[in-house]
Amino acid sequence: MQTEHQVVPIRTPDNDSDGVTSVIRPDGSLNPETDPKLPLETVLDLYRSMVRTRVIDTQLVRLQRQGRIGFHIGSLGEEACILGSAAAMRPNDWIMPCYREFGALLYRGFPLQAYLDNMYGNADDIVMGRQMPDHYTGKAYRFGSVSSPIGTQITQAVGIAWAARYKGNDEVVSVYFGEGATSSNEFHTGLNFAGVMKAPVIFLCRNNRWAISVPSEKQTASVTFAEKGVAYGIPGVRVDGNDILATWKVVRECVEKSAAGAGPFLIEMLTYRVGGHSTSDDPRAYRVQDEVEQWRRTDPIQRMRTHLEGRGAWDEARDEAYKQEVETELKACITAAENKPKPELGTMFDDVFQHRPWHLEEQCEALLAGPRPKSEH
Amino acid sequence: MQTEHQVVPIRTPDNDSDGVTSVIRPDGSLNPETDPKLPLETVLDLYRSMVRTRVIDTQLVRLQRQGRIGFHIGSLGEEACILGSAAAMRPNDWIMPCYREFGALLYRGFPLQAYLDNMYGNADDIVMGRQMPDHYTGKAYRFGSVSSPIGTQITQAVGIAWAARYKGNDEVVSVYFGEGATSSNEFHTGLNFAGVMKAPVIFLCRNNRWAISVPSEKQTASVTFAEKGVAYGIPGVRVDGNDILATWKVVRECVEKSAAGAGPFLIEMLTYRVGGHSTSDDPRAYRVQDEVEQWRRTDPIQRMRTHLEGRGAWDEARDEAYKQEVETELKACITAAENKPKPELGTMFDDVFQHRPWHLEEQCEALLAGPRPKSEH
Amino acid sequence: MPQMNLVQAINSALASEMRADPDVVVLGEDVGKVGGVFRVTQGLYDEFGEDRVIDTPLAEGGIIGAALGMALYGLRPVPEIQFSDFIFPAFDQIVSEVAKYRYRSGGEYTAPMVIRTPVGGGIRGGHYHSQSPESLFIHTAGLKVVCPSNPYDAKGLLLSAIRDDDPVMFFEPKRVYRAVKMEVPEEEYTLPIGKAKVVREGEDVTVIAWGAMLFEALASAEEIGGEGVRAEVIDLRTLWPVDIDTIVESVKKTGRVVIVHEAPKACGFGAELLSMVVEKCFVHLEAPPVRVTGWDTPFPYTLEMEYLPLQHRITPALLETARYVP
Amino acid sequence: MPQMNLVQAINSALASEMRADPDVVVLGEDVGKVGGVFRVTQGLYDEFGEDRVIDTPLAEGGIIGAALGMALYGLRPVPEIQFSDFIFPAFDQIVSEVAKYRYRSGGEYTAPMVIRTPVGGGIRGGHYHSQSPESLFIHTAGLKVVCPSNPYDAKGLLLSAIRDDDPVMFFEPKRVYRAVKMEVPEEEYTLPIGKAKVVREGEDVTVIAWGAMLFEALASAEEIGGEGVRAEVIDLRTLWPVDIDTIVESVKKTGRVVIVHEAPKACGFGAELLSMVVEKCFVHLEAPPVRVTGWDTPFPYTLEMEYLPLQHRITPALLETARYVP
Ligand SMILES: Cc1ncc(C[n+]2csc(CCOP(=O)(O)OP(=O)(O)O)c2C)c(N)n1
Ligand SMILES: Cc1ncc(C[n+]2csc(CCOP(=O)(O)OP(=O)(O)O)c2C)c(N)n1
Ligand SMILES: [Mg+2]
Ligand SMILES: [Mg+2]
Repeated sequence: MQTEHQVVPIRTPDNDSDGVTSVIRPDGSLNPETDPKLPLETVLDLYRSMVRTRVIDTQLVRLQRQGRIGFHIGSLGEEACILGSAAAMRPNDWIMPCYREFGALLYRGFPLQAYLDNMYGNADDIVMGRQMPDHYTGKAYRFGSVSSPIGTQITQAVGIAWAARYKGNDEVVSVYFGEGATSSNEFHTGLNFAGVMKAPVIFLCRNNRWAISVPSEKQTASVTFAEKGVAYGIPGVRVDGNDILATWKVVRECVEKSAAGAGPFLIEMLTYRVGGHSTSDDPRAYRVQDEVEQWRRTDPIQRMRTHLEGRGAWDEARDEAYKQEVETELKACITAAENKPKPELGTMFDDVFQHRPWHLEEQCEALLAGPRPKSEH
Repeated sequence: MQTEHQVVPIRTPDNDSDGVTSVIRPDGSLNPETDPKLPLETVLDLYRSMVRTRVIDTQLVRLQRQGRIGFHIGSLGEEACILGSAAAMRPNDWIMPCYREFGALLYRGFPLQAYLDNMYGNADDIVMGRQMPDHYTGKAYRFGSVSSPIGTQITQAVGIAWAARYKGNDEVVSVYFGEGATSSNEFHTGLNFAGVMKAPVIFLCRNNRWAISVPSEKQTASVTFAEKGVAYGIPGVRVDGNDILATWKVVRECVEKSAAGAGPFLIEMLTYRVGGHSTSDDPRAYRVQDEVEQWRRTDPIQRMRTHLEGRGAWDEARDEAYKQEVETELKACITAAENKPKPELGTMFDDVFQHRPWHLEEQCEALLAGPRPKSEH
Repeated sequence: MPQMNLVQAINSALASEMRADPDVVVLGEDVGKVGGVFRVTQGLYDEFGEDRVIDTPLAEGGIIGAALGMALYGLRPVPEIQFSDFIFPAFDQIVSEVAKYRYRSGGEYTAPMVIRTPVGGGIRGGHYHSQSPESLFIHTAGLKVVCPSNPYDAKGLLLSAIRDDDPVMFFEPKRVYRAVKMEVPEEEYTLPIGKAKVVREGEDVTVIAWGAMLFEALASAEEIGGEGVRAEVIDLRTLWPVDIDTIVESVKKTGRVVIVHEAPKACGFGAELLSMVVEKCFVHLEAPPVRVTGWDTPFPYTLEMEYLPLQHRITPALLETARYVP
Repeated sequence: MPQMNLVQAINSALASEMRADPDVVVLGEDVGKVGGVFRVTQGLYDEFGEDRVIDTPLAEGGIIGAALGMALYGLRPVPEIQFSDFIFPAFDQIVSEVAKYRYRSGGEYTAPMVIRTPVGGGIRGGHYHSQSPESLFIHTAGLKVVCPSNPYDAKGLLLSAIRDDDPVMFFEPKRVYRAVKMEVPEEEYTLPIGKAKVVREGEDVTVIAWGAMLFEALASAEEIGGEGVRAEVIDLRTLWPVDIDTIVESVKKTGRVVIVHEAPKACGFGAELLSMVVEKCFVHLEAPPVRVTGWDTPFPYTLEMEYLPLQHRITPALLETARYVP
């Protein structure tokens, strides 16, 4: 007997049909069957969060090009799946990030200044300039620490969820990763452990079609990423990740079920990485512009705006004003971040352990005694 | 949308129905629909290979209890799935072992004396006493080197298969592992790579229900192990692994398809580890005897014998004679193995690299210069 | 006071801390129902249930990754890796995540956990049931590394390790799991991490060892005592951060030092110890420091007693070092 | 003769060997169409096709495991790990399998492969794009470890490594990927693995370095030349098996040695080098050997120039060592 599985071809929101939940139609109207029927203020809030994220993303790329920050890894085109899923998590739920989810962190209330300080790795940086830009953390916001190695957050999320349930707390954990990360050891182990432990984890796979230069069809021979859940007894769900209302709805449903004891869910959010992998990458070397253009037509912000304008709830003037507001706030944060000093030298030796052992004391003294390096870089 | 998959409950050959191929019926007759219709001499050969394996297994456990060998990890009850699959591989095909497949190696013609020398780790041991017992190798038999770390052979098998195809050779690679190993990093990566590369690999999962003390239902929440193929676009097949004819048939079909370009297959062979995990383990500490007894009733050797006797092709006298033959051969090998010296001291420093570098020359000289240890162990 | 071997002392530490602190959980392969392949967790499953003594699927990366999640949440997991040779599927989680989580989150998160794992050779384990990978973890900033040699130390150090807010690698010398019995209090007590112990005093030469090799070093010290050479024996107990004061004090006294470990020589912890001794005691050294270690080969099966740095190899090294004249 | 930087020289070595030997294949993440994130494999995909330049899924364990299978079959794979910081998911395959396959199969099988991977800091890479894990592999018996500092050596050593019947870790100092251009023959040539190079002669103090730090050591040597101190600079090139003769000869001459590396100090390769120097040159040492290394912390971002053992830290160490009076 061959194990059978439903074949669901990868779809763009353009050719969406069964199997991939979406809400916002091309004309901006909502599919009443899937519409989560959020209050208008919430819908506006979701929209603004995407706009804010994009304004920041755009500015950070510019700063990197100008040599003012070292690096940025952004979410251009992926705002809906990131913000929609983040918004669908309840306040007590946890978010374990990959590296493109600064929008989710800000959505949870993390101060923009703190984010900028992290981008500059200055003395006020929450991680004291120890990590690269975009490697933030936000424990107060129930948000994990960004790590570069692919996939490691996935098993950790399972442990957090297990611990929360063990302590009797009604908390669900969501964990982000790209479709490339489904090939990692930790994806396999994380989903397998979650399945066995019935841990309340929402596995959020941002299928943005690319892992740096590797297209998703070279990543795996499975037809979809959602169906990988079968291997772990975990339901796999596919959603139009460029549709923030659909993402919100699907994620929230899974969160509620998971909180009620249904165990983990794997959600494949179909989206597209419109920009380069990071500021270090030029995607023209490996993909055709046509593909990018096709996806630009399903731009998550434009889709939502079409909807809101159709409802009479938004217009060009309001859009401009809002962007202006974000830009002003952002500029102030950038200026402040740029004027802050570097972290103090001695901080390099803190937090390796709770208390500095003798060898780090010794090394710290040696460093402080100088001499100083000739160049900053 | 929830990805759907067929639910196939784990079955024993007792309650076998659709989804799990079997051939030999309880009364010893063959199911004509699945019978591979092998020539009688081949069927007898398969039967004898199982008997031989069991005689050896039984004797090795005894030797370990007597303190004459250090360790044995056997195949009691799993003979059909090991021998049936090994026999189904074509001569040019490769076998990458787990650690219970000495029967497969002997089936390929590896001398029994060489196997015993490995069990004793003596001077004639093919691996020069470097590895534990049951960590044999057989390149001349297109058989890989046994390793203790779980799962590592799986990705290697994919590389071998890829290389063979790259060189234009019609060779398929089979790789054995337990159902516990499906949780390993290497299972995931191996199947994913094989799926993407369309490598001619037959993944042979011996589902013997236990990973030391951990039952298969604590290993994963998937309903079957075969369905894990879905995650990699690899067809998953289930076979009654206590039925050597069924195993032969299913494996051979997959080998032929794979050789013809169909890519990899995952075969779940349903069987049962009747003995302890190894001579170091006492399973009474974690499982009930009832379960063992239930499985003993489907003993692969007895089933085959019932069939052969029904055909008039075998009887008690022939059985005794054959066992006697194996035992005689075995005893001679044991005596010979026990009388061989230990490997020479200097061999410890060979094969770390092709040529001994200076530091190993230095260390070897130091070792040879003595002194010698007080105790052998 | 009850007599306990190493297995029983560790078991006693786990049980007493699990009774005292509901945040302590144990997880790993076969740690539950059967109580571990070495029976170190025996009885815990029955006493604390399957929620606190978790039989996991066969994936070390999952064991450590899940344990890290639990630690981030505030629990104090004690994952077991069945043999330290099988720690490598979890290596990424340990060196990239566990070791760095506190640092990289600016101290927001902590990763308190004790990774227990049997270590060392001499049990006919061949390549993959014998290795001593401690130096890989010492090289990784952010991990404490402990290796007790006897039951009393094991219990006291394990309790300290579980209460420590930093991750601790807890290596258990399996060759002496049942070799030594000694009095170990039923009740809880702690021994400080980072403190070595001079287990034998001597003026002529210092020998530094830990784990199973401590007993070999002691035997050699006794042996050469007969020849009038007085060896001082240090049981490191904590490998990292190492108790440099005890080492320096001893070497300044003896001027001579022999370092013993099972792991291969190249880049083993002996290299670090030797280097530190040279850096801190150069003018006091009356003989070149010597390393007696496993060879730079994989760990062999039949010839394992020829591989290990046992008494027969330590004794001549001690004598030579003690009698060295430049 | 064409001028090449390190990237171009490595690319040239790969291309020329792939032309000469159809058994050489390249595999890794992003090595194909885009030619690697550092463009080291640029053009190979176009010239040799996707069967020999394989863009793999995102799994380092799969890259190395598959490469090992290819090697067992008789190919000569050259897997790339995108950053050496990401080698840890493949650690089990490397240390348990690649390193031991020849040994544990009694020499039946061999595992010839070159694991190429960029190493080192100074490119604003933070924790995970900066590390130097060489000592972990040196500690593992069965691996050769190479780290060239310049384009000429890189090409010659890479060609030797590919033809070597043993597995070779080939660490590429990414900070100097494009820093130095020099004449590199278009045609193939090899340099022996296991041979260091004295790149500057001197009588007063020896400095041992490799990779990107070689240039810092050289700069310091020049700097102190002005103060009348003559430093001898050794570029190790092969880290393991290390060229002990060159080291011993130099240290016997100078009696003083400074070892430089980026990796953390504790159990770094410097500890092994220092130990070997002490073991082999004890009576010749006129000053304690000194290590100038990365600190025992994770690799930082903003302060990375304060972390690295650059010229500003090597110079005073050299002066102090050269002028040391007991
Ligand atoms: C273990 C590991 N290997 C390689 C890398 C280098 N790398 C960084 S991001 C990336 C691609 C990730 O793709 P995907 O998971 O799809 O996430 P996306 O960037 O598309 O959001 C790679 C290969 C890494 N960070 N970690
Ligand atoms: C990486 C690793 N972890 C743990 C072990 C210890 N161990 C040896 S066999 C085994 C169970 C394997 O179960 P399974 O894969 O089902 O194979 P079976 O023994 O049942 O044939 C375990 C946990 C190991 N050898 N390697
Ligand atoms: Mg992606
Ligand atoms: Mg099993």
